[in-house]
Amino acid sequence: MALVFDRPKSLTDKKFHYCPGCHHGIIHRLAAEALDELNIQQKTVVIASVGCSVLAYDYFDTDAVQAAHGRAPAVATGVKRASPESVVFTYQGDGDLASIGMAEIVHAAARSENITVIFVNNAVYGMTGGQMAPTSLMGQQTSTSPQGRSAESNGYPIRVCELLATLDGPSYLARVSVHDPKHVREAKKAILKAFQMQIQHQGFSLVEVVSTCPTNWHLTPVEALEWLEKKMLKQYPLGVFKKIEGVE
Amino acid sequence: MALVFDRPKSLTDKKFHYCPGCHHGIIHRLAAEALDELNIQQKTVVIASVGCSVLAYDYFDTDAVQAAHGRAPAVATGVKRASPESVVFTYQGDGDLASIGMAEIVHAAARSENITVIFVNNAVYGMTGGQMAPTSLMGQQTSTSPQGRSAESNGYPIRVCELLATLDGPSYLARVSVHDPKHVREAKKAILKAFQMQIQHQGFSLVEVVSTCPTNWHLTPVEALEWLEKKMLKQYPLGVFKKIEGVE
Amino acid sequence: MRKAIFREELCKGCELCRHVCPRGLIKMSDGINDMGYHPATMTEEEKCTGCASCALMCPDLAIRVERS
Amino acid sequence: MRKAIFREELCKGCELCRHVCPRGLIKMSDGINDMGYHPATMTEEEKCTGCASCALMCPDLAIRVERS
Amino acid sequence: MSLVLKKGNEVVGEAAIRSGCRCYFGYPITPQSELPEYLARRLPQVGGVFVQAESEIAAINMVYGAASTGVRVMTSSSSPGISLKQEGISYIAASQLPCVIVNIMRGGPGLGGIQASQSDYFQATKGGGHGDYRLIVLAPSSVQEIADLVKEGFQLADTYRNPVMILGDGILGQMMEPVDLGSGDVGELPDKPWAARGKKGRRSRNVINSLYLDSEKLEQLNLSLQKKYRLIAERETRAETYLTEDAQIVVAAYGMTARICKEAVDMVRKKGIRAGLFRPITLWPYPEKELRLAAQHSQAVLTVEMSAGQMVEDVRLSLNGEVPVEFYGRLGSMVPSAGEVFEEIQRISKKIGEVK
Amino acid sequence: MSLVLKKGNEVVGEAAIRSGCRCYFGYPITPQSELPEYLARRLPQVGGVFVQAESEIAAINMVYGAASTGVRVMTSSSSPGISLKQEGISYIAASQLPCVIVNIMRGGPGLGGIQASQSDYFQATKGGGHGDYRLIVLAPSSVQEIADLVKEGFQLADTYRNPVMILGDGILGQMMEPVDLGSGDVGELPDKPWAARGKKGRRSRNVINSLYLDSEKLEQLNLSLQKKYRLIAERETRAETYLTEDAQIVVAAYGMTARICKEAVDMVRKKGIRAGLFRPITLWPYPEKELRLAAQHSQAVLTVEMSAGQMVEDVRLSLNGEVPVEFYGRLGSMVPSAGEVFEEIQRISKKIGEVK
Amino acid sequence: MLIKILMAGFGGQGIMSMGQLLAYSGMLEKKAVAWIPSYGPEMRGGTANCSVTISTSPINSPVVTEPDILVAMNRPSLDKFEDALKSGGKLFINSSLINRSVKRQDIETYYVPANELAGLLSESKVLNMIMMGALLQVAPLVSPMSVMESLRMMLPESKHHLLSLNSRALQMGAAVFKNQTAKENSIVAG
Amino acid sequence: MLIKILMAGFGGQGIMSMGQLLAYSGMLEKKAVAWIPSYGPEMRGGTANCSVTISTSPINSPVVTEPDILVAMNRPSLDKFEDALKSGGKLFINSSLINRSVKRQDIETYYVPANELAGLLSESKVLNMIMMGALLQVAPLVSPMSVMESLRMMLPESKHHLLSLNSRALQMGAAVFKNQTAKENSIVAG
Ligand SMILES: Cc1ncc(C[n+]2csc(CCOP(=O)(O)OP(=O)(O)O)c2C)c(N)n1
Ligand SMILES: Cc1ncc(C[n+]2csc(CCOP(=O)(O)OP(=O)(O)O)c2C)c(N)n1
Ligand code: SF4
Ligand code: SF4
Ligand code: SF4
Ligand code: SF4
Ligand code: SF4
Ligand code: SF4
Ligand SMILES: [Mg+2]
Ligand SMILES: [Mg+2]
Repeated sequence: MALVFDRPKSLTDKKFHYCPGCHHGIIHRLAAEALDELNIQQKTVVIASVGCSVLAYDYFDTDAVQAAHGRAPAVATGVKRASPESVVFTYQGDGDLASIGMAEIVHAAARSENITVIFVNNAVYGMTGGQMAPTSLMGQQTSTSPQGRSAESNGYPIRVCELLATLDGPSYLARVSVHDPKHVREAKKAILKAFQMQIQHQGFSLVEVVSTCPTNWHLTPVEALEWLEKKMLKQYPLGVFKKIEGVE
Repeated sequence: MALVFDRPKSLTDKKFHYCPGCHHGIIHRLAAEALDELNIQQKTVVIASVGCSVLAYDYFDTDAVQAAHGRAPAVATGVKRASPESVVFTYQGDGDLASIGMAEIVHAAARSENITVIFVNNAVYGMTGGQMAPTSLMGQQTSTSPQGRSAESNGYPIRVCELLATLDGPSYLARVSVHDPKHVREAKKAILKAFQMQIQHQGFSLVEVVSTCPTNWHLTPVEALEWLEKKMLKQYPLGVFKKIEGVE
Repeated sequence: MRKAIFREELCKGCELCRHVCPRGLIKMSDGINDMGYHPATMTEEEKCTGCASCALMCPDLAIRVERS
Repeated sequence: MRKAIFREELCKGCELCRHVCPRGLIKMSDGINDMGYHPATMTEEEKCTGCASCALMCPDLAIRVERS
Repeated sequence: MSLVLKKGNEVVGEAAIRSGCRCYFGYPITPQSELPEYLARRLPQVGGVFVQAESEIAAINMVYGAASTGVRVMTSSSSPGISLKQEGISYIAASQLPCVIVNIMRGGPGLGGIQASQSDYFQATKGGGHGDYRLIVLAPSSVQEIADLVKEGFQLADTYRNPVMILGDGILGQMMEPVDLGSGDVGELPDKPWAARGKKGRRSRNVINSLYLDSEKLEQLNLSLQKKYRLIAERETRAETYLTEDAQIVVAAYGMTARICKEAVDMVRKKGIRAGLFRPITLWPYPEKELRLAAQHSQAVLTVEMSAGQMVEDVRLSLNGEVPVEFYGRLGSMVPSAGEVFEEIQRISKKIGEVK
Repeated sequence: MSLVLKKGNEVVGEAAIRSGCRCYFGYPITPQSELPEYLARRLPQVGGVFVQAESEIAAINMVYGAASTGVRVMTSSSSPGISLKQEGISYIAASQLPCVIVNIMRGGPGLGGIQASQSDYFQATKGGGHGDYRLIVLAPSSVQEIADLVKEGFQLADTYRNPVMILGDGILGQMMEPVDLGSGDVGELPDKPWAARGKKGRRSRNVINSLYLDSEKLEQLNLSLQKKYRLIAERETRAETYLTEDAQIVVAAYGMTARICKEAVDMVRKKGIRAGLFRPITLWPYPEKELRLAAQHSQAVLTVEMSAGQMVEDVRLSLNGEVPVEFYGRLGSMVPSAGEVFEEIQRISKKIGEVK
Repeated sequence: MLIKILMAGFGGQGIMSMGQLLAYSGMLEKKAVAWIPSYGPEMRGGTANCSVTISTSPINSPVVTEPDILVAMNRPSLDKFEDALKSGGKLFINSSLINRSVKRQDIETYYVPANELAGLLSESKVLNMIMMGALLQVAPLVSPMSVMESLRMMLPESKHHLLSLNSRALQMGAAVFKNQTAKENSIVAG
Repeated sequence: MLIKILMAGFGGQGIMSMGQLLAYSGMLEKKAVAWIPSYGPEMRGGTANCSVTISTSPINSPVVTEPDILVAMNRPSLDKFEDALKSGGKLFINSSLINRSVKRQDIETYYVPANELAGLLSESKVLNMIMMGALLQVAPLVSPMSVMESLRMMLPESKHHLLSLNSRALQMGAAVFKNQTAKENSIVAG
């Protein structure tokens, strides 16, 4: 009997605290698989951010640094500059990365910091109980947009990959999703690619994973998949937004 | 005898403290002329930011609020939301807007705040003595990039208009320059347009003015014009980057 | 032979695996596990192709896939 | 008749006006104003077309343009 | 009087609305997120402005902007978020803008935890930001007092053109108690001729600013701030005392901790120990005179905090060595129980006895 | 000993390099910009890392990241910029990371001015950020002492795994004095087995973290922090005294102000007034014992600051009512002159005489 | 009279609203009341608990460390809080989900098969009202009438059709202990 | 001996480096020295000034409020600082740019036509060295040799060809007051 699918080594045994059906678990696994496959677990430092995934430092079987809300790219910069031989990645939610941390992500990308960012876009603030995120969709009801997000009071959702693609710094920018097995496989490839970029000293790489938050979307996990596919992917089309030449 | 060109009414009598040949003076004048022509001086609030133009509150003959470094768009949001009938514009440098204030400008734009931003990009921190700005050109020597800006340590310059153009919020985004009379005239038109957008409740408008800082470029004012034209405009092409439809 | 093995103690009953199994082999137990969820189980093990679709979607790593 | 009028007390001697005058009418004084700068002045007033290029470029609003 | 049962956080929001506050800028953080959520629903109903800012920094600067126009405005956060607001708070204080800032404290330092704490006392009262400024700091200890102090806070802010901080803790924010919210009729709000909304024909410009490149002018600003602070310190101290008249031991505590201590005082009184409670309601200005009065016949003051000992410095400064000051604190997010305080008072009581 | 003439700001940078600091993250602000500018030139020469961060917030979080890997790292700013760092400082303290943070103070509050001031004392010593934490705060009063204290600062930071703040002012940062920078031979830097650089075969993971959702664990963290702080307070106080042995009046002042006061002390001594100077070098831990000793025979302590009175609270707390404490301060960015302090001492001397 | 009650169970069992309802009822009866939720890291599918204080005089500390009454709706809650209950205190147990008996001897225990009873009404959402009925029957902190009045005020108009169902649940819970002493019941339900 | 000097003028007149040079020279002579620039809002084309303290014993306060010596390189500087000079102090005036005479009677004034003299060397950049020469002739704070030594150390190698020019400027400045008493000179130059 051989295991063809099992827990990656780069995860600890710790049970995830995430809600049933939450995509954070899938994305953790994909990142850990990438560390396994690239054989970099022993030199990786994960930068956990503030959001539902704050306990990422308990889940990845690597060294870890927990960063203040939004500042993971700055913390990663500090770690990577001080210890260039380490593989450094941040794991950030959309509130963390696209709201409070907008300056840090733009500047880490512009500086072409040689780090990898896993960006989990679930269109809501999960951890604090479902407030509006900068990525919440137009019309989306959240606890701070009870009438639905409106242009007048809340403005428009931000597309992070498109925004960062205007910079010269990033080496690789891709948006993926994990709402079905096929997309999970593609997401995995993108995450692998992003780490490879770092290993090859190509500078900043980021994978945005469009994800569900069943709890704060007030949907069952399966309904959430459908909402993601129908609504989220319209606002956040999947694809590669930047890939520097000469690297394969 | 009729004056065909004179000091606009929306400027106070105060002499500018700017260095000889500094473009801040020209840009102040253009903004003031726009207030005159649109007859909005009496309801305008200028948000002065931290940079050489911090004393803008002394120069515009309007009500004024001095904002913390980088936070002018947030301050403007507060003013405009609390007093929607006011015309609100920020006047910000590139250190202010594109470095420390990156999150605030992106979010004011994404929210489509009905404000106008005059963004003076002189590729350097003027006020503090010529440090590198996020907009400094590759190879540019500054007091904090003494060997010239390099990709490895400093990363790449940020193009603000292009970056903001990825958002749905802005109504008008244009990059202009004031390095010769023809461009001064065009810059004036763009600034007028930006204010008109606000008056017509179209939401966020921004005019980026590519400008000189002779002092910190270590050039004479006339040499600075040439450097601007030859070097700056390559990195920062002039043009309109966004204009929402149906408004003329 | 390949098959998916469900570790009920890790399952949160989210049904994502059930949703994606191309052969519809997965159902939710009536019983409750320690965490208070109805865990997923396999109905007809022999029909399982070991395609691992279920495992790929499981957020809680509750599914292993073996090949003999 | 149109002409540009230079207010020497405001001038910082940056020479931008001189640089852009299409007719090359502007030169810098030898004297020094209160701020310590050599202010710009007009050489041949009568040749001035009042095009205002100089005024458009003057950062210190030291130039007025009149028409009679 | 009509009572409703409401969460402390929501009461902050409702009391603000009933104080004429029509602008709120904030960013979610536990344990105060019910407050922005409440206002996201309520403010649009009264024609007000609710903006979820991109960060706490943006929020405080939006407050600065809105306050510049003369409206009543509020923001709220919890410990780490309040740290981020320090530059903005210093600007608001320097520019003499009225506003209300709410800190529903949680355990620190760092990311800490999300349970209640009182470890931001220094930050609130001594100035976590740069420069010589002061916030008026109000510390409610019940949901009713939240309602009252939010209203008072807006008044004080306008009266003195000074930012006011409501310093609560996670328990206060989360708990429900019956509360009388009052009519919401605040009458006419004070005129603010200094507000920057556009000149509208005024001859002089209204400029909101804190930059004074000339040191002498900056000293002038500071002197006038200090003068104002002295005035506030004279006029606006508030404190509650309980059984201090004959107290040998005075327990000093604020907010939720004070209520726990009150229970402990009742417990020791039953044992014949003459203890009393001093509860400052204004943490700045600190009710020094009131404390000296309360402790005048006492032989010891026990300060109890959910912190490593912060207010205890103000207690010591107030008493200036005249009465020995002891401290009992629980750290992180632990809440002292009445039983623990009871033990402490007993211990001190014995000590005093021995000394005699 | 070889002397060079150097600006205080530059000496901070050079002393850091000679202390083994190879990482600097900062953001320009007057009056300390010469420091990042100096390091932008110097660090690459020694294979170090200089990054101009996008903001003070990014800078302090880069410091947090770099310190997590165990390297010696520094950031610097001036007042408003330091306010922005408060959340990050609280994280660093909570995670027990060693680093050096430099504040070259300028006048506040708000944007204030760019001239020297001492009005961030509270922020530095009591904690401008949230939660119960402490910085070790060192206050040099000469360019030579800058060099010495920067080196000592890096040592203390590593010894106690605690952030150290160098608290200077705009004059100190800008002035040039002869300075002996030492060899720069720091020997081997301490091993940091807790550093997060990748597991590299280690069984256990190194995690830099300050989140403790369980209140009991958060209390444990805090208890161990407090234990460390007590240890530091016992061991690491530093102060200079001048003519205090027979002093009737002790002047307490730190940094640049202390030097002005020293001149004033000399002036009044010439008039026969027995005055002395107490200059704390560590502002936290405050040299309480040293002050009590210095003031034991005195009849008054005069605290002088470039502020509205901040350190004076620590002076009062140290003396606990045993000696009357007076205060003289200049505000904004005004610098008290020796003559002014001379007058103050004379005034107090008369008062004391009268009292007798 | 000052009574402190701790209520604990799974998220979804209506613990929080049960506590609020009790506090609200107390308020209607002009008593002093306080309700404190436990909010925490366990919010995701973990335990939910809250405390209620009801008093005829003003409440000093609303913090509940040693409750007079503990309501344990599931096994983990019992495990966690059993020891905290005051000696002589009352413990209400949802015996449908808790299959162990109580360790302590110095307390009064009341077993309520709440899930089963809710099953009888074919409505699992009234679990909490059944428990409330049982609680108030044994410890008459507030009158059931006040509870129904409170519920009417707390529910939006659109949900008022649920009032009668809840009323029945309340009665059903109360019925468990009608005409029974505590000890008897504990034998019956145990 | 403790001497406090204030130097003030326009930006570009080399005030800052004149002060630094003086401090450096003092250091070479094993004296205690301190140099403090005035940095300020006026940096854009405004006045530039700095203070230098030189002492044979350690310096307490390096802050200069009442200088013993004032060097005024332009009119605004004289206007601003004349009153601050200590009674009995020495005032050095760049008489090329300052056309008013001094108000105070309780000080010694020395007029130096620095711009004119620099003109003789056809090099306006040595203005400051001329002033320095004059200053040291009257007030021998440090030796001219130390100044030249300092200059050598402060200038990068590539600029060492300028040393002799500076040396001549120093001498030229000194010459103004050679064989003259202060009073005489003030009449001559005034
Ligand atoms: C400075 C600061 N502000 C706010 C918070 C509160 N907070 C914690 S998580 C979070 C939002 C997380 O949302 P997101 O990044 O989208 O992650 P998710 O939980 O959705 O995965 C916020 C606002 C905090 N801890 N620190
Ligand atoms: C919080 C904070 N950080 C830093 C500064 C110092 N500072 C003042 S202006 C400035 C840069 C200004 O550059 P820019 O915005 O490009 O304007 P410019 O002077 O070039 O017009 C900086 C860093 C400050 N005042 N406040
Ligand atoms: S709240 Fe949302 S993002 Fe957070 S764990 Fe639950 S489902 Fe996942
Ligand atoms: S420093 Fe540069 S930007 Fe500032 S006033 Fe001078 S020329 Fe203008
Ligand atoms: S491995 Fe494939 S076939 Fe087997 S249970 Fe899973 S999804 Fe179904
Ligand atoms: S996907 Fe995993 S957790 Fe979800 S039901 Fe299936 S086995 Fe259980
Ligand atoms: S108005 Fe035209 S022609 Fe006349 S001086 Fe100016 S630029 Fe020359
Ligand atoms: S452009 Fe204006 S300031 Fe410049 S030289 Fe001409 S007149 Fe003078
Ligand atoms: Mg999210
Ligand atoms: Mg600039």
